[in-house]
Amino acid sequence: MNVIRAVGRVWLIPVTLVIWEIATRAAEQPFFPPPSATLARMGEMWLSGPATHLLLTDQALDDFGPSLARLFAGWALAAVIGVAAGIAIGCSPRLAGYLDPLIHLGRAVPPPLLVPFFLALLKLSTPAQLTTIVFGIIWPILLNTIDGTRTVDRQHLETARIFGFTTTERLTRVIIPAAMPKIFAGLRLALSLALILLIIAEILAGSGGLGYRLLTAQRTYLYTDMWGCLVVLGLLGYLLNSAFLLMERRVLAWHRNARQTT
Amino acid sequence: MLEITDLVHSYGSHRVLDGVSIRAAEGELVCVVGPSGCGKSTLLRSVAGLIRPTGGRVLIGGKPVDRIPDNLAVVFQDYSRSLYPWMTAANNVALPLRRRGLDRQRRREAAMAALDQVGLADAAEKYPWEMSGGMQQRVSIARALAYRPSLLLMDEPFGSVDAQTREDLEDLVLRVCAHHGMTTLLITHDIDESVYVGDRVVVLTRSPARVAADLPVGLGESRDQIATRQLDAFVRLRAEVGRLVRGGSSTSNVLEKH
Amino acid sequence: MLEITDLVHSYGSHRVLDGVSIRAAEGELVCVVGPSGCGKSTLLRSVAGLIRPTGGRVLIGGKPVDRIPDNLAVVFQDYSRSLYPWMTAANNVALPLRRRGLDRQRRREAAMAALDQVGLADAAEKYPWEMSGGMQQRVSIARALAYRPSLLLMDEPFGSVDAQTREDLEDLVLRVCAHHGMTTLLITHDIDESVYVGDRVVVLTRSPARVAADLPVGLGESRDQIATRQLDAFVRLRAEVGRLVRGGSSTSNVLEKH
Amino acid sequence: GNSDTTSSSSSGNGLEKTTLKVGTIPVPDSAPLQVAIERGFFKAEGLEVQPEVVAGGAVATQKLLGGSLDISLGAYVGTFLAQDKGAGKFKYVADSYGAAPGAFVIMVKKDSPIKTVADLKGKTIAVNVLKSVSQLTAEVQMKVAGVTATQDQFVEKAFPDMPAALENGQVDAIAGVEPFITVISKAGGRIIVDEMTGPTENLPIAGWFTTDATASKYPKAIAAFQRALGKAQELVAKDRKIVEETLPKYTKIDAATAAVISLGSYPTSLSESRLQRVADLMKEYGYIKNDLDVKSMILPPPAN
Amino acid sequence: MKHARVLRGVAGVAGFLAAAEVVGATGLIDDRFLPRMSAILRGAAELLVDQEFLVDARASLAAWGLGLLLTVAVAVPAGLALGALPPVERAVRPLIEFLRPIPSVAIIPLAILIFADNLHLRVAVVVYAASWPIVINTIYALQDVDPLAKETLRSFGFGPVSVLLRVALPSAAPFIATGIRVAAGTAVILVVSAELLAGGSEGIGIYITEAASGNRMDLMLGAALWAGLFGVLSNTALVAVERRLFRWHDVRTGAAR
Ligand SMILES: Nc1ncnc2c1ncn2[C@@H]1O[C@H](COP(=O)(O)OP(=O)(O)OP(=O)(O)O)[C@@H](O)[C@H]1O
Ligand SMILES: Nc1ncnc2c1ncn2[C@@H]1O[C@H](COP(=O)(O)OP(=O)(O)OP(=O)(O)O)[C@@H](O)[C@H]1O
Ligand SMILES: [Mg+2]
Ligand SMILES: [Mg+2]
Repeated sequence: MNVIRAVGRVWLIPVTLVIWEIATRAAEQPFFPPPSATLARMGEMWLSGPATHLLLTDQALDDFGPSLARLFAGWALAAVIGVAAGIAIGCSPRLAGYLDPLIHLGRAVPPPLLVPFFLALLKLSTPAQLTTIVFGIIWPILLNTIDGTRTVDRQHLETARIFGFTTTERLTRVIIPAAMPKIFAGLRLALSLALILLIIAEILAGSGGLGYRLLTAQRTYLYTDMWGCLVVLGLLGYLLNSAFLLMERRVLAWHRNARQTT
Repeated sequence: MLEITDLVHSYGSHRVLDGVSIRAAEGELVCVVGPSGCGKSTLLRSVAGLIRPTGGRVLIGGKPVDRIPDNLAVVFQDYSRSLYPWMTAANNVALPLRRRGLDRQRRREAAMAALDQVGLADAAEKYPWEMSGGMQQRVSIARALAYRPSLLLMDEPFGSVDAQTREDLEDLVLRVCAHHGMTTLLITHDIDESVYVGDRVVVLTRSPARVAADLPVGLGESRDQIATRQLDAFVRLRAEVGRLVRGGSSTSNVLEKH
Repeated sequence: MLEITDLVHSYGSHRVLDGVSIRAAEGELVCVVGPSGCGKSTLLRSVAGLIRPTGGRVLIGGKPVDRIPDNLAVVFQDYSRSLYPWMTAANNVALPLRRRGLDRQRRREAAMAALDQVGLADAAEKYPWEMSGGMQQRVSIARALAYRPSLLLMDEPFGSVDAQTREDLEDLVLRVCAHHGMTTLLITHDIDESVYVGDRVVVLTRSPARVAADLPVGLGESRDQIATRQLDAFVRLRAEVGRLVRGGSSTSNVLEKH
Repeated sequence: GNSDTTSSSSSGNGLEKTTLKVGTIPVPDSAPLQVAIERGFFKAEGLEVQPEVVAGGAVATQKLLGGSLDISLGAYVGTFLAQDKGAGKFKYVADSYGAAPGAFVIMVKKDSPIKTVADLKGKTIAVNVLKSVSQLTAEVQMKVAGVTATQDQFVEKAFPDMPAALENGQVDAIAGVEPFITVISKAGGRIIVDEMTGPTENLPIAGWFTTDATASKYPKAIAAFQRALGKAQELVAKDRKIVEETLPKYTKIDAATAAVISLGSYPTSLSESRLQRVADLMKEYGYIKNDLDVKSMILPPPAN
Repeated sequence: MKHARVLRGVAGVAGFLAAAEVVGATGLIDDRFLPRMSAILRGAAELLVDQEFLVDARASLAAWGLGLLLTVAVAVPAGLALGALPPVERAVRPLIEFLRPIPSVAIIPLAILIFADNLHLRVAVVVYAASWPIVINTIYALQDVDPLAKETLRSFGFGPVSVLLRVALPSAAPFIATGIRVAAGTAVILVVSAELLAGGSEGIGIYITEAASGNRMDLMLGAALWAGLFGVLSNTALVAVERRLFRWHDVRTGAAR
């Protein structure tokens, strides 16, 4: 039973890989190396290190360590700011009135064009990179939180008002739990976006990290290296997402149960 | 304590309340009956400050209701939407008690006691979606009673429970309201219930609602499910209310449209 | 037509139905009464094929229920959640009629007729959130009746309407069911109602539910709100059911646990 | 002018393709193309040239391979790199731009402790594209000054971001071109070295290139392109004024700036030996592993 | 009411612009390297009469509109399918989660090889990247549909597809719409990014590339401002549509738009 479940979850991966392998071998396009070559190159780049480092090469540590730290910092920051601001805006139509156009202005400006601003304002590159990440990923969190906050069941809110809940109680006991599923959708979107923005930020900052590696691979036409970076990104995305879903399952247990049919 | 004067409310151009006046003294339990869709819930929402009526006045303790009054509890008609699905029954009941300045332990005790009173001692740790309709309704009654408001508004609070439970709950509400001197407005469709529970019964007309009759019950203080219901006065009053609800005019003429 | 045999259902380890057997002949109207939280809604959901019971069997027209049976209509206890807020009352009623292969015009006519029958001719273009609780409940009754199912399941369908409307609706259901030969399972908390409406009354015990009694009503075909309720047989049966619901054992002993 | 009259006569000369999509970069390098379009040289050959902006050489190679461009401007360093790595097979059909004094320089900010090229050791240097001619020549200059450049001291920054990055201390030096040299100079920035001196003097920078496949498929159209562009190239090479007039039309460099900025040279022939210098430098500095046969990458203009 | 909203919005934007100007004026940002807000605004105004920019803007708009339409057409059904069929969602999830974090800088070179036409390329990039918010929001919205609403229709004998289209989709629609609004913003960014990265003959991104070559920061950021304004307008339009379609949703909730 469990085996069947597990197979049901992963069968698509080998199938895709095999098709991709066949297609790329047939096409012989240098830009599309076969996955086998990509994997071999990845092993060389990142997994041929000493056993003491879990086989990770120095390069792997260089590439992933700072990147992951930036990623989590950026995502966490965006989550805190996005959820807080989203709730504030969702609760106050007045505040929403002031900020709405700014928000939609901000989220339609391509982040790379704003980087000069961040750089000019923040000088140091790590805060500037974090700002880039936060600025790039905060929008789904913000908009989903606003939506979630605005659309709490009216009777839930009325009950809270009747019993004279304080603002904090209203927030923590009613609005946040009710908006949680939507907030989580935003956080999940933002997690993958964070990876993307991390790459962009690293490219723009021109320092180390996976993004920098991707860029140099592109600049030197090392397509296998580039694909290796993409695969790592994809794997990271998958892992982060799986961890996220695990957390979500815990936090939203009530919700899943309340919404179960049969 | 509660003075509703000439209350008028329209949803858009659709007039729902057309000059309703009801008075409730401190500690009085007033039942409101009336045809479905006549505007009872609208009346209750106006008193609770949840909607701003188009016209007329609601005073609570002499003060006009311009926001949600203090010390108020409401049992909504749509009870299932007023419980928080992310909290157990006990927590749903305990949450408002923070207002009462009780610590966690005391809140929990009070919640358990209230749940016990409505016969849900076993279900304290259940979530709303693990409960039957009647159980959810009882949780919301327990929440209101545990809160010990000075003004209690109930919108068909016993609609989803069986006859036995209903009687128990009627007696419970009578007891708790009397003991704590709560002023209560109770909307019901059950004519027997209105006469059994109420100090006064207000009958509303078909939409747009006006007060068809405001009848004092006057069956004395103590009530008993069997004995009271067999009293002549009870049977007569019940018939009278029944006739009024069906659209006839009052024979007793007492207090109508004061 | 409907055969429920030894139905058992547990939510997790919590046993709710403990071997319930109910039979309903073609065109029969069976009322189910029982304490709040005993498992009536669970029973209804099993018959509707919405949950897969832990044990026992439900046969409809001789066929086991393994998915939602054809030609079924349900009035849910939580009627407000079962109406679609993005549709007017008329559209809510008309929607299921698509299954009947009616064209738009005919659907609309059937919906209007059904709404008229439940006294909502004026509210056809209202959205559910523009209607009172009782009105919403009536829309969902209208929807079920307009569908003309061969099996009709109703879970406390008249809980939110006033006495007069309730009586009208009882008579409506009796008329429509008889006219179209619908087999009906009606869950109610009103003991009078169960005796007045039912061909048989099934009383369930406190949780876990078993059948405490299965009483044939036998008041003849025609019912009248005033006359029937004054019949001796009615009063006796009502008292009997009342006693059973309160937990006593049956005196008549007829048909109990067949 | 008279181009209209000639166009009809030559349109029937059997071109395989009369519309060419040509990638350009809005920099002085592509001035001749603009001139050729404006003066109707292409039309005279029966060609319609549709210019398309590309962000850089890497994109140009992709677009050539993907078929959305027929010919593109491309820096030699980038294209040689692509060819060496097997990304595709390319052919240059015309030279476009070469180094000239003052057009490619390394700059630092006013109060920078960096005084000479040797001081650049271990310092971060911004280049517009990694592994580009800027970086290559910077490495060459550093080697001349006796220090070795490392890969990680180069970071990629778009030209417009360079002035701020330099000022903020994100980078210690930048390898710039006009008009950014002027901007930085105005802010007090200093030029450390002209990248195009010594071993890199007069180094070819960019030319027009296509893929082998396109070149063999449309030989006549390419030849026509070469002829038309060649005419413009000759004009431009002789008269800087023409460039100054043309620049504001396809870039956002205004006339005033155009008049003062340092420009490169516009070579009129595609010289194998000159290009070989680029390939050799790339080999020397490890950009490419193999000896590159530059000859095979050149499609000389028809002797006309 | 509506006027008050517009006024507040204008006040908010004005406040921001003023603050940005002050930051420039006080020298917190060196205006030699970054133009002041007033200069950017002047640049933005200049663009309005710049025929070339108007052509570019129209091209970007077309790519955006087409891209967003196609995105909705692809992502909503995909989200519905994934949300309605958990086993399929589980099977596809690794692939989706693998693809989601691939950045546009990597996607665009790929797309260049596949799509020769610049419009197709931009549309494809938009569809790829802007689909995710719609897909994810649709999946979450479907999880949030009241089971009783679905059971009601099922009990009347409607099949899963009918239930999906007649109950689940309308219930989920408001949150899907929010996803579409997120996607609309993402799409603006992607159109411009694709133009910046892949080039082309017309588009706001092309204009920015050209402006960059002349170090016209004011024009670059002015163009970016127009892209942003474009986001504001599209959002306003979408909200107006939502308000009409989802009145039923707003009255049931505390929504005060
Ligand atoms: N989803 C669920 N998960 C766990 N327990 C449940 C669930 N649904 C119902 N129950 C439990 O099953 C029992 C029977 O519930 P059911 O809704 O069938 O009662 P009922 O007879 O319809 O009551 P009422 O008259 O109050 O509506 C209750 O004790 C309830 O707590
Ligand atoms: N939000 C609303 N918008 C428009 N009309 C409404 C709204 N709410 C209620 N109404 C209308 O107002 C009238 C009174 O509704 P109300 O809910 O007060 O009735 P009620 O007396 O509580 O009925 P019931 O006994 O059925 O609950 C009804 O006709 C209803 O259609
Ligand atoms: Mg009501
Ligand atoms: Mg029930």
